[in-house]
Amino acid sequence: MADQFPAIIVLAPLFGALIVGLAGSRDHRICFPVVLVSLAVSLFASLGVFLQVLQSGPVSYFMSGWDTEKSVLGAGIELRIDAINGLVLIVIAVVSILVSIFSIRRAGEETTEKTPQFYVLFLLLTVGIFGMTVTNDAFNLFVLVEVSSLTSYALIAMGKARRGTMAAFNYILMGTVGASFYLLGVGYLYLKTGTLNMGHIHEVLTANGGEIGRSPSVMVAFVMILVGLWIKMAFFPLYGWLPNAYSYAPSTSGCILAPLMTKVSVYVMIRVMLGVFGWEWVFGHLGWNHAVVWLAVIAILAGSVLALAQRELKKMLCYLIVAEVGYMVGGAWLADSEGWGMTGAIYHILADAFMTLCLFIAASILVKRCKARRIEDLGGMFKKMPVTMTGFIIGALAMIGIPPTCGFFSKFYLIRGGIESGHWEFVAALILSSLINAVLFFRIFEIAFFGNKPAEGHGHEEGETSEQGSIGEQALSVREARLSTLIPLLVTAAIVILLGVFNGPVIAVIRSAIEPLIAVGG
Amino acid sequence: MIPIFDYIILIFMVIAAIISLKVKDLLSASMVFGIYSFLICLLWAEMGAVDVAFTEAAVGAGVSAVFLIATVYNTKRRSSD
Amino acid sequence: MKWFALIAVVITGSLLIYGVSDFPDWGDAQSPANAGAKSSTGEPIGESVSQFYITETGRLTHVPNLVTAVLADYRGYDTMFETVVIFAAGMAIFAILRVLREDKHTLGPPAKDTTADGDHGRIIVGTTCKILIPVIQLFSLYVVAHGHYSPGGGFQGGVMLGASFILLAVAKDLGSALTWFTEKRFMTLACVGILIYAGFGLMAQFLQRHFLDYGVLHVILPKTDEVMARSHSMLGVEIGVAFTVTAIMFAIYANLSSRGELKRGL
Amino acid sequence: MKEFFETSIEPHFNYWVYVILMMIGLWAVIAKNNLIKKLIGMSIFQTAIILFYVSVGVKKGSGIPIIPKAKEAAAGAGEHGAAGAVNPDLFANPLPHVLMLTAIVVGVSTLGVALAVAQQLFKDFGTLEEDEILEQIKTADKASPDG
Repeated sequence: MADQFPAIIVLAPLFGALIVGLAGSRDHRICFPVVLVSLAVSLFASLGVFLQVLQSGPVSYFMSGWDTEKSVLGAGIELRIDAINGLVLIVIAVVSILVSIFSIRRAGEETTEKTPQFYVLFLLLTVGIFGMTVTNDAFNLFVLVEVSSLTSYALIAMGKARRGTMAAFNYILMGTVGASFYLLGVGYLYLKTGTLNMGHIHEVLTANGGEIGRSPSVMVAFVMILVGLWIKMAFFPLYGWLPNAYSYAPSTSGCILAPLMTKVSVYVMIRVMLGVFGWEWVFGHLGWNHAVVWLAVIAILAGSVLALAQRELKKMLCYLIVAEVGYMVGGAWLADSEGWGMTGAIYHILADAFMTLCLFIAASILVKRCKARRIEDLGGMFKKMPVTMTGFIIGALAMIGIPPTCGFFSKFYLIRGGIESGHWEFVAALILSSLINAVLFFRIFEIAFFGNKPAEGHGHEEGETSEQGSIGEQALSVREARLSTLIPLLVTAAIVILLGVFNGPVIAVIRSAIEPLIAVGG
Repeated sequence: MIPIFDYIILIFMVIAAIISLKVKDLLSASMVFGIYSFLICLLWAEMGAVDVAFTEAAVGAGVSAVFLIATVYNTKRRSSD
Repeated sequence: MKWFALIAVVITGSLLIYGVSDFPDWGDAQSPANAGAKSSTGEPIGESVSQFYITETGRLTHVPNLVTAVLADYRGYDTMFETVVIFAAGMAIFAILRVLREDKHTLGPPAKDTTADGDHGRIIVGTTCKILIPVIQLFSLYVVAHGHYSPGGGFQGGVMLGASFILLAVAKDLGSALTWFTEKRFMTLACVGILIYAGFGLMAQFLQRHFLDYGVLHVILPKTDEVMARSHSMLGVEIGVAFTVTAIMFAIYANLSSRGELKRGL
Repeated sequence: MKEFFETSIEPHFNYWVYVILMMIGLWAVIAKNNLIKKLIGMSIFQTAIILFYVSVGVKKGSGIPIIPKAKEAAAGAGEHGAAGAVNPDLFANPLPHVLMLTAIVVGVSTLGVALAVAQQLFKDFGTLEEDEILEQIKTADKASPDG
């Protein structure tokens, strides 16, 4: 049983999706229990496999049984779990369970009669994301990227907002181009190495002093893969699809996509960098770290400034995601000799998933309950929805980087990496972005604490909103959100704090997994 | 594996691709796209990738073209570019 | 936008051509992709996957068509997710486009469309289709079943089978195709297809092997050894693939041609 | 000229054409205004990649990847040692073919979903021209920023 865990992680949601697809349309009530059970099985298997990894090192699982004894390496598809993706798997499972609880009533309201299809797509999305994280085969990764992308296109386009549909169309075009670039990069690698197994590619590229690794087409392959993944993760110049897609999507779709899709893409990038090309090749042979870190600096600043310019709550959060992606990419490319930047980036993947989830759940509740799309509509929310706002504050504090939350520690390690590698511009961008986030969120807090709900149909300019208007009748009727949405919010908020308080063991696990990868490069 | 044959198909493919993007009538564009798919399918059969050619003939030239035509039928036939 | 597009295209294109410059020659049987990577001194680094497939497949699976063997066995996990992609596409299109109304008798026969010369056209087209469709369906079943020995397999056969229903819908009308291939049926069929595929994998897991390790199924399948169990299971999963592909191809067409109303198509 | 053709174009002719096709597709995806045209461009873009992969797997003088009498060949291999029964140079490389079967199917799935979204857009906006859609969104934005 225990040796089947890697497969079970991916298969449990797949079977869940099939059961929902078969039985869901007859009785909508069957959907949610099936979703919860299948995701719980995944979580259980992820935890189990993570413990195995902690005890005895990375776990390999050969699909169809074509292991190295029966066949050559790369003939079958290998799943490989080390400490890092073990952590990512647990995060994915926890986030998707929380979102599924959040969606109990929401999904029914937002998708009317298509609830079973929503849950099928939801589970297939988690299948894709789990699969992307565990697979050790470059082409299999492409297929799973497509599984997750196709489902996310649909989840975004399901909404009733017509701008969401347009955003989904743009996302389809950009996502397909990105995935195709990735596929092309894999093709170039295959042409040079004759294999698709990531470990085997790494072996071939580094063999004999890395002579194959030095050829131009391997460089082109790396660029193609990188650009493809950057499109998927919405890194700075290629972020165009993200803000509209996530902010006009149905709230349940936004809550599952925003925390997971970009983060898993960042993880995949790190895996490709370290596991396929290797530390030495990426930072030693290629030596583009300065250019990429500068790009990340621009991404962070642009994301923060654009977030500051937004008047809609969800769009603001979406631009913050763009900035956060800048943190992670920049951290991964800092290339300090101790790997602190990489540690920070990986820790930030975990932290940011929960931070984003926390903020998105809170924002969805606010948007739904008081029709407050815009920031200035949040007046007086603390009195009306204290619990929701508490969750929002915790998420916001983590985003700013206030100590007990995990956001502080990830920034701490990123800054440490920046200092050790001498990338002061990155350190400055991080601090500046934290300041902008502080301005951003304290503006919201101010409105929510002291402001009143402005009168309906009244146009305002920014800044003067909090003073004017009186409590309308509609605003009075706003009450606290229902329990099924509050529980995931509070659990997420608790995780945000706990992950910060207990950052030591997590960092230790990440360090132990990274150190050999750095040592291999020299 | 006849090089000249190969070259001719490849050149026709480029031409078909350009035409299908240049034609203003979307129905014709879909048809030319079907022709493009058939040419590429021919090329693959010629390169020894019979399974890929088979799939492309069924999927690319058959079903995709039908999907495109179904959509064009349900929306607008003229395009501004 | 046009200038931006031109710049992007030129940069990407020149990058790709830069990569092309050091490719091995087209058709080189000794290129790394075909014969495994070699160092500059000519000694191989690791073993060639491609050569392993060509030389060992006959011994390990008894399947002459290498593509089928690699597709359904060595890389069966990939193929399962490829089927899942199709399934997801079907579900996605349902979620996006399908119009669900209160009056649910959407499957009734729609009004006949009789334009001036429509009737004559319909007679010729209808008769041709009447003759063609059974042949297409028979041939597609042959393609599915004969995938071990000739080009073809679950996908090709499934697409053709789906296309035969599409042909019926185009030639007569969507309603008559939907009367017996109803929405409930094709959605169920799509799920069942993947269940068959994943079920084969799961059976191997229950028998203490890895997912999709068909060899162990000789315990269940009558009169087979490990090798033939692989061969037979491949046929099984191909049938599963064919189910899903047939159902979803028709589902996509039905939704696209009727704007999600499933009333009358083109 | 002839020499240039033989040394640098001819051995890589397929690869050159794949780059050209891919750039045509990419250009259409970015620059075309009509959404259906964009999707046709996207499909061309994907087929270009498939062309690249299939070209990688070609061996001059080889046949299709079907081994007649696989059983007998395998039995022969058993008798005469593992090597020698099947000469890999005589059969095309099956792996790229398998990968591209997957890519084709993924391509048609994406096309289907994209067309569905396009139809939905047509329902919402009454047009499939990108600039007109963006114009409508802009005017809607001015009318009510929340919409």
